[in-house]
Amino acid sequence: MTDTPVASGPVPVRSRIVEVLSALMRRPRAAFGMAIIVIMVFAAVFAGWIMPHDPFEQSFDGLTLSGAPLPPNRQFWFGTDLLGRDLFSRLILGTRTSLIIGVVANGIAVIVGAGVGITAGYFGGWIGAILMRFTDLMMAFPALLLAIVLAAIFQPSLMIVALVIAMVNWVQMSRVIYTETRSLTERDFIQVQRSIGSGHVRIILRHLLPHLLSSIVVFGTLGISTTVLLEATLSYLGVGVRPPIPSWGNIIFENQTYFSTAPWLVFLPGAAIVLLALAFNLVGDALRDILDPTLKGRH
Amino acid sequence: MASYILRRLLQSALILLGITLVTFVLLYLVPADPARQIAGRSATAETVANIRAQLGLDQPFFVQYWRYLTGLLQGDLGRSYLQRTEVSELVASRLPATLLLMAGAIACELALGLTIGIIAALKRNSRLDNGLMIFSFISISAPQFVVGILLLYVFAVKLGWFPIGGYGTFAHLVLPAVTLGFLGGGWYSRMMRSSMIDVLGQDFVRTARANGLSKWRIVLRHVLPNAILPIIAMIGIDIGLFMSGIVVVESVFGWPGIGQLAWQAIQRVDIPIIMGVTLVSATAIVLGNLLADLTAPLIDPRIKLK
Amino acid sequence: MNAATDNAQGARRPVLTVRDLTVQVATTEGAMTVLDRLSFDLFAGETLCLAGESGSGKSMTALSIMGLLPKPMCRIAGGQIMLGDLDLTQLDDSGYRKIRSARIAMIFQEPMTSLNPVLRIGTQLQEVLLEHGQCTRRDAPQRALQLLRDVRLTEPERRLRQYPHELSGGMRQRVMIAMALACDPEILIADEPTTALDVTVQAEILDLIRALQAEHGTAVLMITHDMGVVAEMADRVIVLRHGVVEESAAVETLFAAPQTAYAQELLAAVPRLGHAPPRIAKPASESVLDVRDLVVNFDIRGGILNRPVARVHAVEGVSFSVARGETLALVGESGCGKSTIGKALLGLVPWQGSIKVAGREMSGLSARGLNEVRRDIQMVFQDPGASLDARMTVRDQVAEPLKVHGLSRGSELNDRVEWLFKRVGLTQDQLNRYPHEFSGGQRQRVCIARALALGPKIIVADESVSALDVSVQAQVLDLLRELQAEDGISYLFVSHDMAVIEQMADRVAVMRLGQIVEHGSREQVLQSPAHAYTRRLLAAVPVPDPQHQRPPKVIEAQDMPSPIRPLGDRPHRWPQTEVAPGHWAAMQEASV
Amino acid sequence: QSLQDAKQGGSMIVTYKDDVSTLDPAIGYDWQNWSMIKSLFDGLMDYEPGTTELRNELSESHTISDDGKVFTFTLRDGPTFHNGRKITAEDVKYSLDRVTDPETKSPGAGFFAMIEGFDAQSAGEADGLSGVKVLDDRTVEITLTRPDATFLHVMALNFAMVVPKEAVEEFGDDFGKNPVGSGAFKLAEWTLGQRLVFEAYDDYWNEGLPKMEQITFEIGQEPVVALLRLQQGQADIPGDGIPPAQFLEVMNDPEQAKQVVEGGQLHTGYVTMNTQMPPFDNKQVRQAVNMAINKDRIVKVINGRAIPANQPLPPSMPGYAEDYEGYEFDPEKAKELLAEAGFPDGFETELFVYNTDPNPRIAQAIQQDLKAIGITAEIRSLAQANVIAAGGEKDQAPMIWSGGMGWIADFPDPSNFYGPILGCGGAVTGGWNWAWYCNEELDAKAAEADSIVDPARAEERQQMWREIYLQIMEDAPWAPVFHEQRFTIKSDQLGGPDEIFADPVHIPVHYDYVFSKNVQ
Ligand SMILES: Nc1ncnc2c1ncn2[C@@H]1O[C@H](COP(=O)(O)OP(=O)(O)OP(=O)(O)O)[C@@H](O)[C@H]1O
Ligand SMILES: Nc1ncnc2c1ncn2[C@@H]1O[C@H](COP(=O)(O)OP(=O)(O)OP(=O)(O)O)[C@@H](O)[C@H]1O
Ligand SMILES: [Mg+2]
Ligand SMILES: [Mg+2]
Repeated sequence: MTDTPVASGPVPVRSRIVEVLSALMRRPRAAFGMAIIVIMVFAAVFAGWIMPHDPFEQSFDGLTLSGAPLPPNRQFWFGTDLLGRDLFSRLILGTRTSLIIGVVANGIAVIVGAGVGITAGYFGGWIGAILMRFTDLMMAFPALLLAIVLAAIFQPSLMIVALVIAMVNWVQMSRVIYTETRSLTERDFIQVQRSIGSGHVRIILRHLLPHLLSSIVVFGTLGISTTVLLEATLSYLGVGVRPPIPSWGNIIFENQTYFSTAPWLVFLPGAAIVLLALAFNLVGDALRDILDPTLKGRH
Repeated sequence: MASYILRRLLQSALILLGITLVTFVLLYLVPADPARQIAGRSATAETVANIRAQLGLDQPFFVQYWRYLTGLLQGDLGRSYLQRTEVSELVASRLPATLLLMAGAIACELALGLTIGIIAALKRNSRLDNGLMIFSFISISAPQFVVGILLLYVFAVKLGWFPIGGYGTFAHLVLPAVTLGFLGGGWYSRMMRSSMIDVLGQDFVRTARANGLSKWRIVLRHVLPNAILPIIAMIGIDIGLFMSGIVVVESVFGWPGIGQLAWQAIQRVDIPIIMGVTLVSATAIVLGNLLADLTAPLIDPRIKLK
Repeated sequence: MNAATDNAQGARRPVLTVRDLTVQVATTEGAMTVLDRLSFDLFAGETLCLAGESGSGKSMTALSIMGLLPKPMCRIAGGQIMLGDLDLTQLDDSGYRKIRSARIAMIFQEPMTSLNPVLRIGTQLQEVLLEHGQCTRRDAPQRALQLLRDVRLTEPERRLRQYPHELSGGMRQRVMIAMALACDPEILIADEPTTALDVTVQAEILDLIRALQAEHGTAVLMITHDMGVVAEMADRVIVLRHGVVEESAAVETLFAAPQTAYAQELLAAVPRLGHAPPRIAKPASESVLDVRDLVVNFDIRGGILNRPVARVHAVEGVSFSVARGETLALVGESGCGKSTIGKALLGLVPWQGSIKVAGREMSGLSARGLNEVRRDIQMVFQDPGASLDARMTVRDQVAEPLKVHGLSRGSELNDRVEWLFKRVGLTQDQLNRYPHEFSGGQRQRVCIARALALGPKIIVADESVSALDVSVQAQVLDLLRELQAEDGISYLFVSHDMAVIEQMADRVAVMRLGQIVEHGSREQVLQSPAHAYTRRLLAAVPVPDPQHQRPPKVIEAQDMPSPIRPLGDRPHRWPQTEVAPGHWAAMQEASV
Repeated sequence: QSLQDAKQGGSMIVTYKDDVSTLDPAIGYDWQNWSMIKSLFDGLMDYEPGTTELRNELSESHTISDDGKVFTFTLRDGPTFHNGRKITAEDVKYSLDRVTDPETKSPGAGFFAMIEGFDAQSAGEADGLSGVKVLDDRTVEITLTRPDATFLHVMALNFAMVVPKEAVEEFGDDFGKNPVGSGAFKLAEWTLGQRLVFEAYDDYWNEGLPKMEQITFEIGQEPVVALLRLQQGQADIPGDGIPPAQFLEVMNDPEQAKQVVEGGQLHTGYVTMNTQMPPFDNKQVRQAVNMAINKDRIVKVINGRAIPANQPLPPSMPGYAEDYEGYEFDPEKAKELLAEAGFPDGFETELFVYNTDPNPRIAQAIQQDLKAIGITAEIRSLAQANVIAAGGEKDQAPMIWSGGMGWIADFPDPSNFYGPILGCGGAVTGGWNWAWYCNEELDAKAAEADSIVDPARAEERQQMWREIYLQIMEDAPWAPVFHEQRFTIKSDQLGGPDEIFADPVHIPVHYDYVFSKNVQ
């Protein structure tokens, strides 16, 4: 065999994270996604410095004489909203809310969903049965009603809306992961781990999770868009952020009927959501490719 | 099989019981007094108290709940507080439209989602795949209202191919179904793509190729049925989603579905309607999941119903 | 010797000519050549065997011919594959489609996964017929039925309507053969068609291929590492090693006088039944494993309350013990419960009875206690592909047990893993690869390395050398014996290869339907089998000698007697009689 | 084309987003079914079309006793129910008994509190209102416990409309879905959630009415789409009006603007300040809020669909104080007032608002105005039921923007803006007086004003009401913001005087009088 071994000898033990990160950066698509995420996080953290206008200022020259919002122009790059506020500044500030919802809350939902699904699928038996029936229950759970109750009982806040989203959005994920885990658990390589004496946590994290990554990426990134939009509905019912605090979702929601007369109010925040979801998807896909060696070299 | 269904139905009944309880608790907690809404502005405190007593709202929680349950067992969903109509009648009048739209929407979702998903998986990492990915994310992120009105404007108003909203004929169904299909298709296409890629790497696909089968035959007959299982689970979930109503699309197209009823009821805290709608949609979710679980073995004979 | 071979000696044109075939695979370290300027001819009606060690590129050759190299990792870097006047390397996909199955057909290594699980057998067969215009849609069912009859499946009508998972491995392999023969191809490529099957089934399948070949005059390219199979099937043999041809000769010549050193080594390593060196009887020592009355049942649930309605009696009252440094071999047909015993020993399936490992009773142990015990008993699983995690490098997987038990870390861990790799005959540079980058046999070695990691007192080796070529097999067997000699490891050795068993075992237990039907020392069981089933098993063993050929006797594939029984209907336990001191057998069993 | 000569016939389509809840006159109480019921049923009294002037309807005439406590109505001879039966005095009594019967759970029962025997009736202790007597087939006598100038208005309310006993008993709780009245139209079809069809009642007593042969109400469509359908000629009136998003577009297009009728409304949008909750228990704070709100800008934000308000009463309401200037927009002065009140740095509070467009937007504009004088108001945007519930609690909602739930008068009388929303009676838990404002002196004065029944003293009564409202403005429990204007868009085929399309009590149009140009 004319094998051409390049690096024989002990491989230096590099930090896995650094390795994955650098692998990510080597892929242009993933790097692009990372860049978008970094920019958005930057915008969220340093919004105060970046915003060209006060996002709450209902500026006098922000509306036409008859009260119509202004299209994008030199003063207001992304135009103004129905109260004459600068849309660009509001979008930047809205990044905070939307990242917290789309990334943190959705992330929690993903973790909970995956957690419940894996636990139910891996342990099976009565634990699995109880968890899955609970999932069914949550699936049929009237989320909007919950929102109304919470809205009336608690002071509205981002925390609560994030909580509601995390509470209701894990269900689909959990069901899909459950089915996959069920079949993975039957497979020999998991049995081997048990025979070696690996603990449940180790088996789940090190051996099951990598195989579930592709579903998790799909659901996680799709969840970004849905949760960001869901936040708007919940805020509308009074649980979420309060006006005048902007979020991408509620900018769209407030203005959607105006999309023919003031399209920038709908399409620009919409584009922001698509971009965010896309960025995570690019990174997620790349991550899966990196962690899934069977796909290596297939691109 | 029959016993499996029976067992699942029994479990479902328990879940439904759980749902009614949770919903009832939530409604109990909502700080909005239905009696006051019924009584109107001109009513005195006594009148309100009187109404409360008539509706049994002054009873302790469990008495109210028990009453509701016994009514339910006799098929009585109660009467709407504000519309004063039998909830069963209200729900029944909207059920056909909801079911029809659901069927249409799922058909569109599948058509769109499967097509895109399959093409994207076959051409993965190509430029086409990238384009389709962006399309999927746009479709998922698009506000229903905007998509609905745009379609309506182009295909109904400008081109005149379809009526401007309404309910009745097949032509009425097309646009709302396509709107929903556009939105759900994005989900399905991403899921389909990923499960197709998994299946494409399996041994029997190699066998099929070794047997000289044509590409499309391999994709449609061999890969698709193996890849579609997660989608089927998704349809089960979707059924529930649709049953609890698609308010925006319904109101854009003037579609008399359950969503508008539910939304109005939630806004007005019309408890009997909320309970009724929740119950119906919960039933649909439970049945949808059951249906998905029953379909799975038809597609993959290895799956045994246990 | 059949007639076809005689023709092959004449000046007939070969049906397939491979010239200078070079195949490369992409790895993280760059392109790696796995087939280097391979050339051979295949003549009509003959059987050409590709033999050679695991990972030598046998499967790659087959896949290159079929145009099925996994793209884009592997590519043909040079050379020609001529089918008649047609250069297959130049074909595009649609061109290939007309060739595949119609002119060249292939049977794959794994019958378990090579059939589409969601389509009926009949559908999959008819599809091939129709695709290549072999018959009209009307005639298709009839033709499919005929094909199943040709491969001697019982109840072919019923099989047509069944799904792959409803058939046993042997039956599936027959279906694969039927499918391959559907279009009467000129060439049939069979890649290890019997590795996954037990000896009796293996014999059936081999006989079948020979019979069909005689009927149709097909040229067969057979890939195997089992020299017994080679001797039985081949007209000519090509020995591959590291992607290059070591030796190419007629089968008699090769076996009689191998030219190259490697071929000589290979043939010398072939275990031959009855030729095993006598094992020194060890002094009776304390038993490491003591199993009493082991029962493993799997409930089949159903009904409204999901109560058990029937039971699979996978293991039914099995007792045996293994002493320190001793090897007990378990043989038996597929599905008789061998693997299940192994899983029970590791606590992977619920069981009843008593299992003592190194004197400690396993039943009623806590999870922590169980893990303690598991350091003393380890298992090498039957299917090396499935028992490795596809998302982890093999280094990590071999290190896993050490990490789990906190036995070593850092550079010590690295050293230990490298040492283990060396011991099972793998190289350093393979450490950081993923399982799919290995050949079947290499994977099996990884699994053995993993089992050795904890330094257990006893290893359950479930068909652990079945996928290894003889030379590596010999190495691994040597390794196992060495470990035994050095550390006093005991083995519960599950295998269907009687020759291997003869080499390894001190004692042999023969299983059938979850029970042990015969049990005694190696010599007692192999040389004077008392049970009819044992005798049948021995008769099916292929003999690595081209001069010795069993008369072809095509047996129909049958349903096995089922271990599934209604609740409360316990299987009858066959009483054992001691036919000789220490040699027990179940005597009066009718259904053998 | 004058109304009198207009020929009968033709049909029209009206669209609505929300479901029609009920057509039972004793129960229906939203602006959507209010005018539908008016066309299906008749009462003893009504208003001249397009105006707020009372006139006799089913009654031919009425007399009022000198003490203002006994009203005697003489019924017309002729009117029949849609089932063909002639209307008698018994029906009038039955209808009033029914609406006040606690079993009926009518939201309008309280309007009849002045009738003798109401208390016993509403407590469920009587068999009917003792104050309503049938003198003969065509004469009803109604006795009040106190003289009440608004009584004739009350008799013009839907709640006082006459229903046939036999039909009510036949349909029971479902009468609201199977209404049988004596109005110009009868219900021909009701497909739940989809459409209602009204057909002209051929035997309608008022000759020449209704003009339309048929009206179809199509339910469930978004206003934006309704407008599209109107533009395509598939609908005649979008019942929910011109959607805010399209308003400017429509008004800037001369073709479409031509089809729009503008009219006043008996509406006031205001911010309530909870006078029981600090710091709004301080009058100066409330006055400061009144000065801080830039009403002109808010009107601009809603595209000029309203006129700024400076007092509770709308301009077209009798008693409106034309010369009252109100609090002028003056943030500086507002700040001073706040400082005087002890809040130089402002304070934090909450502003509750109903969550439908444009209310949250208006709330945000108010929020910004308050911010300018140092008041930080968090907006709580909630479902209607939740806002109402919060307003009814003594210590829940410091401020509420009334939009969407605000007061559209039940009848055109100044007293209608007082009772439940500003009087002491409403300042109870679960009440509608969200400012929790209770001024007993004013309550007494209101009672006195309402006891003036003599038409000759109407001017005096109006003067008293004017004083009441000016005193309220002085105490400033509310900050009135604007009076909404109505903009009704109609299709070309509809004819009739503009007043019909901006009728103060029939929203969106007076269905009985609209005619179709197609059949002329
Ligand atoms: N995807 C891959 N990446 C890297 N190396 C690979 C890959 N696939 C196969 N190989 C290597 O190619 C060589 C030939 O593999 P092949 O499967 O042909 O072996 P084989 O002769 O069939 O062995 P066995 O008898 O064990 O099946 C092996 O050394 C294997 O490690
Ligand atoms: N989890 C399970 N549930 C139900 N039945 C099972 C399960 N595992 C194994 N069996 C059944 O138990 C019997 C014994 O299986 P086992 O795998 O032990 O056979 P084996 O002797 O190892 O066969 P082979 O040589 O094919 O590996 C078979 O009939 C099998 O179908
Ligand atoms: Mg191979
Ligand atoms: Mg086995």
